[in-house]
Amino acid sequence: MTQERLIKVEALTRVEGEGGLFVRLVGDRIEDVQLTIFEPPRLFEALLRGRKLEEVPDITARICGICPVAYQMSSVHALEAALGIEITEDIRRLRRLLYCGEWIESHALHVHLLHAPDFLGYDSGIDMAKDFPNEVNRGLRLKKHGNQLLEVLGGRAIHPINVAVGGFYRAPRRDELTPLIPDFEWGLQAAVETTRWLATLNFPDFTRAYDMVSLVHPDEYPMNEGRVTSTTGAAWDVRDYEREFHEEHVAHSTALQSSRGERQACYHVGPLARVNLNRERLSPTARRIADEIGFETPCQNPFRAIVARGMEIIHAYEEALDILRTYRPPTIARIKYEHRAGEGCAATEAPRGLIYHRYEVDAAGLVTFAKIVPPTSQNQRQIEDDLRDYLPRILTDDDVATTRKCEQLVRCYDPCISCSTHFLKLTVQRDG
Amino acid sequence: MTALDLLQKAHFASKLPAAVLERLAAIARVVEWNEGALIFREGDHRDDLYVLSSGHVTLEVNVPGRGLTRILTVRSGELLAWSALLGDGRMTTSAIATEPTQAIAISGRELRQLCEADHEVGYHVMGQVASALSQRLLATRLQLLDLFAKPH
Amino acid sequence: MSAEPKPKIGVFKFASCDGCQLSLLAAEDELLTVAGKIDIAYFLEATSHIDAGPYDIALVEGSITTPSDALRIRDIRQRSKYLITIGACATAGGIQALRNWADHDEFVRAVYARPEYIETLATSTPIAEHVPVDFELRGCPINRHQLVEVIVSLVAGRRPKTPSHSVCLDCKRRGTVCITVAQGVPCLGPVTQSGCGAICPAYDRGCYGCFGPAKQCNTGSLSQQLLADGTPAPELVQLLRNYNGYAPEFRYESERLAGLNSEVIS
Amino acid sequence: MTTNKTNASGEPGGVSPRTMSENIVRGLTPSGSPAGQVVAEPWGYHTVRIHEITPEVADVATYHLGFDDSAVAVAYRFQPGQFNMLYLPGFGEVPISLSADPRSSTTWAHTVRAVGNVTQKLASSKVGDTLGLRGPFGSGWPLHTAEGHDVVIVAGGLGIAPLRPAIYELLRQKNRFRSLTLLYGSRTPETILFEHELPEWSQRGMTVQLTVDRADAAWSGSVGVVTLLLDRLSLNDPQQTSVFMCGPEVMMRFVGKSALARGIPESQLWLSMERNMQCAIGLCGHCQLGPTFICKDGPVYRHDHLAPFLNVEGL
Amino acid sequence: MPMNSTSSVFLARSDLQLLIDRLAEQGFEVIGPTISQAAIVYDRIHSVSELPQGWTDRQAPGEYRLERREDDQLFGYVVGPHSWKRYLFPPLTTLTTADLTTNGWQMRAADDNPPKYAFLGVRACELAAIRVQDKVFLEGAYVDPTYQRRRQNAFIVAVNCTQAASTCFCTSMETGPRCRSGFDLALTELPDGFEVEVGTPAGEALLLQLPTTPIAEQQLTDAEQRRQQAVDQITRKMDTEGIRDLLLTQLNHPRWEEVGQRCLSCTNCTMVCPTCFCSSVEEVADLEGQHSERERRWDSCFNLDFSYVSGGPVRRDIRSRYRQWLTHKLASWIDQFGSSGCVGCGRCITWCPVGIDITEEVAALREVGHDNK
Repeated sequence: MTQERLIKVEALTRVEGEGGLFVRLVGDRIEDVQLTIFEPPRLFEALLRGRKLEEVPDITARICGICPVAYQMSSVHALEAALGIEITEDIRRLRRLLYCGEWIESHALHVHLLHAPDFLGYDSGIDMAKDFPNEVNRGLRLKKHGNQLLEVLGGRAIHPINVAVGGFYRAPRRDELTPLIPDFEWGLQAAVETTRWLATLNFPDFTRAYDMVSLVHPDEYPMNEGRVTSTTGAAWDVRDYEREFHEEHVAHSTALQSSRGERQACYHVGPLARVNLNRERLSPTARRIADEIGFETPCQNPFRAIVARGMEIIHAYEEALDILRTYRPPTIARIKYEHRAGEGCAATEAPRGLIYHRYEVDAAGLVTFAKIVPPTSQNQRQIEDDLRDYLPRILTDDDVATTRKCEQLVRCYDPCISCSTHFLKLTVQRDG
Repeated sequence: MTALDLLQKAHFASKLPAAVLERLAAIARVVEWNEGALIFREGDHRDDLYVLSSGHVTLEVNVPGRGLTRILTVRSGELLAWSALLGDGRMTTSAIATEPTQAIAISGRELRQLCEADHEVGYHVMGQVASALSQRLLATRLQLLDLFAKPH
Repeated sequence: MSAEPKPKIGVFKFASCDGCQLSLLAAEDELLTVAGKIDIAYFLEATSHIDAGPYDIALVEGSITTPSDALRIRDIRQRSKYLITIGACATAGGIQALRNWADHDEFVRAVYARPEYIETLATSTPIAEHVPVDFELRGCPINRHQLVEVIVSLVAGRRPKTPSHSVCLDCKRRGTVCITVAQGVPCLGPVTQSGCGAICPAYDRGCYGCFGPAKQCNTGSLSQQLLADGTPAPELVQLLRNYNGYAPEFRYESERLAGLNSEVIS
Repeated sequence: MTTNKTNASGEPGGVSPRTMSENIVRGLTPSGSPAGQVVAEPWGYHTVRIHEITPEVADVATYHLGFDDSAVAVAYRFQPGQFNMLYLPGFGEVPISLSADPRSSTTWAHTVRAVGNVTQKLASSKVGDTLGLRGPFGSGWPLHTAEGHDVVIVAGGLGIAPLRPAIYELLRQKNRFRSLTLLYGSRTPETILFEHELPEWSQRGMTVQLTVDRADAAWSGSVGVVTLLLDRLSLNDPQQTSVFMCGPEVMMRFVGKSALARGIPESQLWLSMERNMQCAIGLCGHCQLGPTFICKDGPVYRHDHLAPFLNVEGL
Repeated sequence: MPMNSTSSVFLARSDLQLLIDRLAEQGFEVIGPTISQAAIVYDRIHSVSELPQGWTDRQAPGEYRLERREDDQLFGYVVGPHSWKRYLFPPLTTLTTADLTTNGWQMRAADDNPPKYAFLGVRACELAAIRVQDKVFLEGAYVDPTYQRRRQNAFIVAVNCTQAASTCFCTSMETGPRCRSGFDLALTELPDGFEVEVGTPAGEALLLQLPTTPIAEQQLTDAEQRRQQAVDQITRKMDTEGIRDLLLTQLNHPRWEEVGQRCLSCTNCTMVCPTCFCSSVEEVADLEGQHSERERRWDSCFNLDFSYVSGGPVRRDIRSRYRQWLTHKLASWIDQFGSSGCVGCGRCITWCPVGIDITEEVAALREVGHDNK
């Protein structure tokens, strides 16, 4: 008789937010894989209704303490679309600069403190620091730079206060930004070192035929805009996002799960998708290092996402330096606008991947509808699918070892569970 | 010394007119207790009230769970067992002489009669009792405030 | 080096964004030093090492929004010597406490296609409404320097101290011009507790109360003034009802204003 | 050279009547010079070392501090009633009265109750540990104003600590005063400070009366608040009586009332106040009471100078 | 030593930059009025172009607005949210440092090498405020070294007001609007330049380096008229007759309760006040317990914790804290420092978010027992 066997990770660690993993096996056959998310729902889409649209970037930032800028950027672009606001090039550059800060901060944290310990056999980055003091200290310094940039430009690193619909409440003075340049010059070199080091890690031999999705912009590495593009070659205008990508509510999760197309297939968003789709638009140094370490694209090994993150840190530093060096405070920090009823959507690239927002606002400037699709919900089904494929290859009788390996795979996606619990159903429920 | 002599010296009686003092002395007598003597027990019925002329009396209350707790000491010149005059004669504390103690004892019943019969006397006596009690009330309040307790 | 056992610290999360516990990892300069003074016994976001306690210090982030969390916090309390709540969710219910004034079932229906999968309470409440709390660290998010100060204080055997005065004092210390007086922008600074560094007015916007009510704040007088200056009551209600909206001083005033408003309308 | 601590008139160097009278005038004229040793650099700390710790009662201990710098040690003087700022780096600073003989030469006693961060840290310190000290600050007890008088000292709780140097000085100069009485109230018999010294003080001619607020049957002494002791005290001549008091503010308020009711002139009542003190030099504003800063104009005040402000709530 | 105005000279507007340049050459850091955050603030300046040319300030209780002037005056405003105290008595000062050595804790005064400040545009009420703080920090039993180091090198270029704000009441406090002493140089702005008066030898020495010309009679008259215009515009009054005794005997006046209902206890009045000097000293320690600093920060008697003693705060309600501030400023200050703590600049009125007006409160307190029912 075949024994049923359960592998449970009660609480996934070194990820943002709280979730678990549940695998049911009968013999060697995998019956069920669930990425369970028990993060309590916070009902953001509901509580946004009736709020002033100016509050949206502040409120949505609170969805996630680790990538608040992604929420702020997506929401302001979506609202600007609804209000018909055209931002200036200056504001656009400052927004990219802010996003650079978040990418550096978020990637540096993930790479050094959350994921590298998996490859090197530690419980935490803090434990790892005993044997890898240079790497961890370098990572902390990189992370600090990201935070410093967020603090100068955003007012603070977590839940920045300077992001406004139409631009910024106040553009930083030159003397506030330029002192960052020496640190960023150091950081660019440090990020190169980090990436070289990451490339030496021991990656499990595991590749899949992913459908990877990210924004693609003809002139730049994607952050705030672009067409939603798949490695299959398909591409959509952001306004068509909801026609292609769907969400569904499953019992084991307080997050909604996304899927693509009529087949309801899973897909993969994040740094690996971005690098695969935009390699030639990485900054020169990032491209050079990619070549140097022999990073081949398309890369279909999820474990190598950590290297993609390294390259994105380099890119963010290099782009930030470019903006910092040439910075002149814009004459207009915030575009003036009138309230009007409307609808708008936008997608940007959070550190963890594509994030989509759509809002409806009324003539009084109040939000009447909000839909937010963060990256982790889009990856959730892909993660389960990966596990189904990966488990048979690593399965032994040692449950502890098995779960560790499963967790390592889950962490490749840097899942942000706090983010993933704010999904909106597809049809609007409105009273009256 | 006679009760009158002693009364004249007592702080309690210091403001009473001579005529009133004499009326009081007429119903007073001198009593004495040895060190350690139980003068009365909490809950006892007593008719006498006392003005201490020498010595030292400690008032105690039985606090369940904490045992006998000393709440006040009464010294010469001060009033003891005022319940005999104002209350129903039931003692609210126990009183123990902690040294050889002498007092002027006045029958509460007779004193009440005297006060009723002669409002002049009553006015003066009650004034003094009220003054003594207000001082004791204030002291009690300060005690309740627990001024020397460790602040938090 | 003394061989004294290091205090065991657990970091726990309830309904929240992770930002406050992230503040510990965001204290890059201090992280490894602090980590050297303590035994991180439970901190899911940072380490796979899990120690079931008991803990000397529990740092609790997030508000109570589900029946199971209401039980879990009691369990953590029992296993912890010193329980500190960190952040507006834990100290005041957080932004999700907006549901406390709404039709909760309707909220859930609005967000989830299958509300029957969702088990939540109708309210989001601060930790202190469920268990005794030894120290509250305010902020949305908390200030990482204050967090380090609290941890280091406890390890060193001092009572942590955080200032309770208004944001205005910090604005003046840093030389920021009052945005309400000079520009007529509504600002909660006069009634909001210091701790953020008075950043919003320095970025040309009004304070929106991330650190909750200052000690003995006079919310009623401020809203009278803002009303008189032309801020409509519904806007004031929303200004008060955000990340610390359920903190008593803000809650009572927003409810008073909401009452005024409905009287005006009817 | 122990002789140079007594000047030709037999007065201790730091407490000559002249200095003290200046000090009293200064009570309301802030332009006067600070009492006792002038502190040149108000933020200048001296390193002091704990030479000895005397546990007194629960949570209270006396720390005998000596200066590391011998020149400072020789020069240091204080007046009974003055205080020092004790600084424990990393924890903060607290004002603590000097609590032993002003003519001591090697160590300086501070009797401290562990209640806050700094004092609790001090309570866990050991002999040999160092801390910072600046001082002395504030006004002292103007003992010379009581010459020829019956001197009554009223102390409540820890309030006896700043009075103790005065007691030493009074006993030393006993002949200058008609009589010396100490009325000392404590919370319980267990919290009576300096209990072992009381018999000696009695023996040297001071009438010592103790009372406690609460006691069990093992206590045969007086029970009741310290104001009752003053109410009962028989006074030779109220006009020739001086009172020095220190204790909780409420206690002093009622001691003052009682003394006035007994006919003691208000100008002969002295009290030592407590407020939040941070700079100790009248520049931070924390310890203001009415028109005075307690750190600089006090802590010792003549009763009538403060009386209008003692009865106003929240001043 | 103040000199009389007959010795005044004329400095052309186009030469004002030279004044700034000479000061800079002598090693001064020039602090002057400039526009920032919708107000005229005091900040480091290098050039006349940074001055608020053609701007003025309209002030009322709880309200301040920058407005365009019809002319291009450089000093055509009154006073803003900053006062010079932020330079003489900085909001944050490290007083001492402590290091744990093998020989125990060693403390020393923190390094403090402040720049030499030159203040440009100091008004009469502000000169008075500096005099008040001099008394507090320099003339008492103890000298504050931080203030002293900054004050003794400061060079003061005063500017006479030619207009007043609705919140001004310096005439009641006898502190202005005319600058009479306490400056090195004093300017009165004319359409094409300045009447310059000399206050000290240092001022005179500087003036000798500038291309001044003798002043014409008409210019003197014009300057006087402009100064008189400021006097005429002051409408707000505070009756200071017997104010010390009045306030210290009205400690239980019902008005305290009433103003306590309005006061936000937010500390703004004390922070903008050019004479308020309260501070807290806090401990800033490193994580290793090896190094620690005593840091002084501006504080305010409006904070609940300000009066904290073991057991709790002494001033437990806003009423008592407002009373503390007002009675100190206007009454007990006189006992302590021999003058009022108020110079009539009106900042506390303008910058109170709910517009509490100190002159109105004093007037109400004069109505003894107006509401003793």
